[in-house]
Amino acid sequence: MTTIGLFNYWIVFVLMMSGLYIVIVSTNLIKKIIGLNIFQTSVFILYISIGKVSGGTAPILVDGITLYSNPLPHVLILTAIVVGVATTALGLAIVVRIHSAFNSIDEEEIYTTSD
Amino acid sequence: MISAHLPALQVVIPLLAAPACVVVRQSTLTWLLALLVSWISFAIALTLLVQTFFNGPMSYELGGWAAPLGIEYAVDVVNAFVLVIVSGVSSVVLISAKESIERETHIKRTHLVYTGWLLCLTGLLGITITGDVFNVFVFLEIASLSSYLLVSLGPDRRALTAAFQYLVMGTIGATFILIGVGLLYMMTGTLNMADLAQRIPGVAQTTTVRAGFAFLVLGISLKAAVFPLHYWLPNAYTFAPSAVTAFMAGSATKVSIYLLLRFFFDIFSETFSLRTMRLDLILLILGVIAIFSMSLVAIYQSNVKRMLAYSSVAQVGYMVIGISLATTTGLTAGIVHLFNHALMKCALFLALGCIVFRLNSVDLKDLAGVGRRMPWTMAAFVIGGLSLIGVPATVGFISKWYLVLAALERDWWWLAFMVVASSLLAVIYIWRVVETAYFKTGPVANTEEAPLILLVPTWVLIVANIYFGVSAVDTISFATRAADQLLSTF
Amino acid sequence: MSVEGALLLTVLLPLLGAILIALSDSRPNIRETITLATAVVLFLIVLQLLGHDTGSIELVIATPLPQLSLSLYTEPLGLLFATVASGLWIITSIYSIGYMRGNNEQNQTRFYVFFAISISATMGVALSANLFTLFVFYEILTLSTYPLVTHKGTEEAKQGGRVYLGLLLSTSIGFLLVAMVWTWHVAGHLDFTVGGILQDKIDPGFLPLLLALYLFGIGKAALMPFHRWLPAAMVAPTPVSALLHAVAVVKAGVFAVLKVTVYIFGLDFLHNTGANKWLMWMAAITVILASVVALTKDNLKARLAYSTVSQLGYIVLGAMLVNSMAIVGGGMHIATHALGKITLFFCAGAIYVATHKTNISEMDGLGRSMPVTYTAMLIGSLSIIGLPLTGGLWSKWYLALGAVAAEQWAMLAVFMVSSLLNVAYLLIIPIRGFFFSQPRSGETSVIKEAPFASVLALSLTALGCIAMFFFAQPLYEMMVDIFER
Amino acid sequence: MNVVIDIVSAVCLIGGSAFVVIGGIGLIRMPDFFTRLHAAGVCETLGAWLVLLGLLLQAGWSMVSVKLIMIFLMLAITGPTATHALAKSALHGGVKPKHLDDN
Amino acid sequence: MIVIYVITALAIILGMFFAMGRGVSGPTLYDRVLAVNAFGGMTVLMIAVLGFLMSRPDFLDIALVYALINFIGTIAVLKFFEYQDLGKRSSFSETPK
Amino acid sequence: MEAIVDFALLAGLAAWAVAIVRLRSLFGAAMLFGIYSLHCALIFVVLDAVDVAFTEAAVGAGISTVLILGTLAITGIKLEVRHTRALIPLLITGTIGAALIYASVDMPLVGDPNAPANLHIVPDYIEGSATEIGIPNVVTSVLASYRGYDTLGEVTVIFTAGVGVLCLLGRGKPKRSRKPRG
Amino acid sequence: MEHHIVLRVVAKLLIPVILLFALYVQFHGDYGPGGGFQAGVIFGAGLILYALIFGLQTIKKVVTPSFVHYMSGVGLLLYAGVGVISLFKGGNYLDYSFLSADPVHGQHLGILLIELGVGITVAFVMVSLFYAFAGYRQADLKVPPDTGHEATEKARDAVLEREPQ
Repeated sequence: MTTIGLFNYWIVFVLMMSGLYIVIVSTNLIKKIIGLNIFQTSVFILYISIGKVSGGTAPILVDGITLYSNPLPHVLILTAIVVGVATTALGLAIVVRIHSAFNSIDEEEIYTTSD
Repeated sequence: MISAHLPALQVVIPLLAAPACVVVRQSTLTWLLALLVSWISFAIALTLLVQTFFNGPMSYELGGWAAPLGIEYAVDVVNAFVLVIVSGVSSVVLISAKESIERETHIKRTHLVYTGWLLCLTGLLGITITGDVFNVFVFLEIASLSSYLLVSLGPDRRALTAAFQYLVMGTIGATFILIGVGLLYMMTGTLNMADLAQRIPGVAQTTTVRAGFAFLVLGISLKAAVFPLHYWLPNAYTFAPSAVTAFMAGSATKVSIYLLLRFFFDIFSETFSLRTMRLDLILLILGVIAIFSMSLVAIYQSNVKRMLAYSSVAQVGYMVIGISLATTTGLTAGIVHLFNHALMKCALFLALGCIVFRLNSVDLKDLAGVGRRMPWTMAAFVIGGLSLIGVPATVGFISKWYLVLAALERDWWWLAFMVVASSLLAVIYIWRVVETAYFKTGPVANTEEAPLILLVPTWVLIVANIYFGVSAVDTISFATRAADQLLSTF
Repeated sequence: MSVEGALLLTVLLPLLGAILIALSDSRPNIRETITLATAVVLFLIVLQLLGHDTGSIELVIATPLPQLSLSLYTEPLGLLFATVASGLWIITSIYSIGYMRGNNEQNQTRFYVFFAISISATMGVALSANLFTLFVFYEILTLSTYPLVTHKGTEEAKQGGRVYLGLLLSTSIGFLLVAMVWTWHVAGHLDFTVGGILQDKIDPGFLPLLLALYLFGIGKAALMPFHRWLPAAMVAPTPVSALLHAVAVVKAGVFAVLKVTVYIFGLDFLHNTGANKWLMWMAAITVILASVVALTKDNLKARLAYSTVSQLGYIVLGAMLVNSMAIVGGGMHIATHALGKITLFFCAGAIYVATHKTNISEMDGLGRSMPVTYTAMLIGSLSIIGLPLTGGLWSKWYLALGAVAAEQWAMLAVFMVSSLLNVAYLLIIPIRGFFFSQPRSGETSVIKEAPFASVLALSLTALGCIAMFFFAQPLYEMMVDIFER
Repeated sequence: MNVVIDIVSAVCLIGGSAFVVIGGIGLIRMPDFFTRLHAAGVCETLGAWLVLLGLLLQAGWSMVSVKLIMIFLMLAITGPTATHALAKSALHGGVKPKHLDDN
Repeated sequence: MIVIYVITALAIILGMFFAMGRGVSGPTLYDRVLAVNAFGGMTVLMIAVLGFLMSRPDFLDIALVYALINFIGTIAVLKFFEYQDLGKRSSFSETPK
Repeated sequence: MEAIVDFALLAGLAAWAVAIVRLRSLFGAAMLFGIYSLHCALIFVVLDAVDVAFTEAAVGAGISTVLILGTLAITGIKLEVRHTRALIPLLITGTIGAALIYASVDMPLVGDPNAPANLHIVPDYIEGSATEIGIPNVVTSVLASYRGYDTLGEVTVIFTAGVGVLCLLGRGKPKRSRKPRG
Repeated sequence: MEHHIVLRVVAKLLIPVILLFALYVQFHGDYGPGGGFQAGVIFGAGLILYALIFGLQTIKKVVTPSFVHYMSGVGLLLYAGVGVISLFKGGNYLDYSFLSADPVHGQHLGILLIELGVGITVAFVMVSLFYAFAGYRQADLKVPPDTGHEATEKARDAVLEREPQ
């Protein structure tokens, strides 16, 4: 795996920035949520890449294997994934309510109608 | 035996009460339960504060695993002080929450509101007490999610957009914190705060740690609404139900400021975060801009709640200035302002809650003549406002005193004058309200005074405002101890 | 009664009175009885404090910060101020009962409540044992007089109130607070100490700056250019103007200036460093300029207001001369000016109640219809000018002696010139009242004296002005006492 | 024996992957929805089955092979069902098959 | 054998890119769903192959979950279409005939 | 050899992300997001994080997508996504991206067994899981025992989301008793 | 989906398998990938599939909304309760070693219980999320926009309170 070098991290940065870009640039609330998810997912890959050990395998103990990847980032990311889906669910629920209140899920439309 | 487990119980009791609320499902009962639990955690927080003040820091190993392996609760004067603020604010505000929330929102399942409230309390307490950076993230999310929910319950439909905006900004902030924690973990291999503090100096020169630090600061600043990352706060505070605004104003940003302190002074050393990264300068400039620009913006608001929200951003500026000075007095000023601002803003928002209860509006034009119809409410508002201005014999004065003192200790005259000058801007926006309420006549002729259950918590806080303004020796000694402890690295 | 108890009571009694007044809402007789009774009892308590000549006794109420307590003590200058204020409160109360009833004002209960609170704050200012306590009560005084200034609730009143509050709060928080924190920072405490607390602790180069912070910070002393609030507050009812000018507010300001000069800086220290020089000139300019402005005002109350600005300049100037004679003069001027000015305001109010006239040019010949009022006004004017047979002579005398002692001949000239200006703008009013002929107007209504309570009050103060001339000795001794302890 | 199994499974895997790629190309190139559906079917049936068979040969008799068979069953049941539902739904939703005489 | 696995894996990835092309270009909503469905099938295979490639084939449970989720996802989308286009207000609550 | 697969998968993922950024169809974005999550899970498998892959597949591709679809079902699907002006967002993301590239200069390489993160506490976990807890799946033992408190927090988070959604979207039974007029 | 006979048949076949598989993932989490969270999601997905194919009202008869809300609280209570029990047994919060005489056995027991708690909460929260989203159909209920004014708010409540038959 040493040949990978920092490639994983660079891809992570690309994903991170695409996600953030969607969040900022899109006026559609659902698209924003999708962007947030991509942003968070990139962080997951960052963590998992930290925990990768070349030549190691998944951290489930088996006789005969001594080199395992780092389980701690996995644990952290399990938690983070759950946090992510919780945020998504709540965000979408708010979007649904916004839709029924403003009859739109476009940020610019909402701000022009509500003022 | 029980005293050894207090740190765990501090968080676990509200955490247990939250699902219990869902099981109980009866509005009044859940409110009573929430109230009881909140007061219990307030009592625990006070006990912890006293214990840590006299016996030094406490540590609690959750799951019985020693620190770097497991998660540790580390209580010292700094976070015990914040625990007291958070649980105290929650306890007082909850008294009025029932009437206020049922009046303002149209939720049928009010028990879920109290569940959300308890979860928010759990999250805030959890962030404060923990000694593990990832645990901070988890509890931050509990607090954030429940506060998005609480904000979205506001009476106006714009509460929903405010909550969404808050959710997006808050999630970006939390993810930044997660990135920061990840980068630190990458370089040190640990998540425990004390362990991090030991291992960071070895890798402090790497670009990764510096970037991690930057991400953490950005993320926490977003949560703390440090200028210019305050974008979400005015909307969220304006449209949330009044009781929620009072709770959040008194606790949420305070906890984030605490985190900032913890990261600046304990995990990274003061020299790294303030001198090497030049944050002292950046924070100072941002703080000064914040106190002026946000106070000016507040002056031009027609909605009183929004006005106070902008004022909150300005007040965060004072705390940031205190931190950036990085002297004992400066930090004391920052920490004591944490407490004092919680007292005054919470009282002001509760007073606004009383007004909303009767008038269904906090627009300045609708407040005309309310001073005559609701004398107690407006009297509370005026005293709270005076505290915000920094009139002596109120808590606001104590904060200002220490901030000016800290500036003078560094011989920064200009800063001392800026601090006092900006507090004069508060005179203008508070007095706009006072004049409208007392000297204009409006269509509020048949309005009555707010019910007692709303007035009592407001006045409890107002009395606290005066009490801790007249006798600040205790708060100052706690804050000074906390500042000293933060400045002496592990 | 122990001295400590009496000290506490001076502050608490008016507050208690305020609460009782608030409770007796809509029963005017009870309300006014309480007001008067409180005033009288307070005066008696202060007199009792005066009697105790046991040196200074300190009473700590609270300790907000380490080395910073809220405490009261007895001290000659403060006792003098307390006596004047509490004594004049009785008279002002009598007068305001007449005035408020005569004018059928709104919100009378609120008026009396805040009046009592402001007296409480004044007592606090007078008896404060340190600068912090003084500051606290000073701010309470500002805030509690704000509703009095805006009493009428009109747009004009609100505007006046805004200027009043804005200037007083911004100077006190903007300058005085910084000056105080600075002092605390260098000296470690803020207790009033004979000889000052700053000696050898501060770089003399900074001293003029600190002194300026104090003098401009104490906005109630109305040193130009921060005097605008005083004319602006003229929109208030006359009893309030009396309270502002004679009893409480401006007197609290100059009192604070004297206290700071004597007990924080110390006269010798100031004298040796010469930090007082340019501020002395500021005060002199205020004296002359305000007198000139007063000449141009036709509105009686506005003229009196500028007169006050000018007279306050005397006291600040006295303080800036930094010798004991000038301080004694300044202290005495607090008392004599209080009596004189309150008489004038009472007269202005009485004229307003009787005729609803506010401009001097309309008052020609009124003296014949209202002889008592106009006689009192004559006496008051004489006292302010400083002519014999009135108390004003003595205070001006000592101020002038102070200027001589300091060898500031220019200042002596300032005193002389401004006294002449006083004659020009004050004495003209009774002269016009007595000797000019009343303009023929269509109305045939006969002008009579103001209600009895008002006339009684102004007669009492006018008599006080004369009494002060004959019994100035105790006053002088009290003041000299400051420097002999 | 091992070599034989290896060769057979390699052939299966390569063949399966060929079908997957071919299906993928079909997914891109086919002219309308229903023909594309057909192309996707190639991936899900032949491609998937061959790959799984190849792996099954490698796994031998173990828990792994049981799971592989489970996956096979799962794909065999869900794949066509999903395709069927999709086609029906599309037809309902107004997507018309493209006839030769249309162009 | 490893080489064969890698080749298979890469072939599947190639197939994925094709599916992705369809997913991006559409043109109808059904094409997108089809792309997802096809992609899901390929993912299942991919996981299975990866297990062997990394010589820990005992994690095939994941592949099973994928197949499952893929199916449920597709059904959900179809349900969604039915509801959207037919606009039946009780299409979620219709009792089976 | 695994590296090649990792390489190809990550490149694909980046392509997905860019496609989602550029796509104007909201429904298309939602679908692509489902695919994106599945793809992510594949990468987790390659990086040895089987538990995470399991979860990501179930959550990202399953629950999240279903929820987004459910929302779309309510708000309508034929939505085009509008974008605001791109200059400032590009500036922000560019700055943060630059910061991250700067951060990567000193990062340990991916898979380095001697990276600090893989040396400090982890050996204790792997050993402890076998001896102190007796469970072969180290992830489970860390998740449930060593850092069990985090997991409690995690469950609380999901519970919070449940409460929140219920509060926002749930409808109570009509309470006739509380509305005398109705 | 009343016309989809194929789907209904397949679903009837699949759903028990899915639920069984969920239980497998739940209790096999100690030895392989999986655990309470994944199991909960799969269990929830099984129920959601049922709801998708047989309709929301059908499943609400079996798994009532109030039961779902109740259980989502119970799971969390179970988790936190294990911690409290270990507290009472003399250990720190969540110290499973005290649950049984043998620490290793105690750990096993603790992990089993808390994973169960996680599974229950996650499964039922997932279902309740689905209920909330699928059940929220204001489009055909003609809800007046949520303007915050009291009058329209009442009308809105009136519409929203109407349960679909």
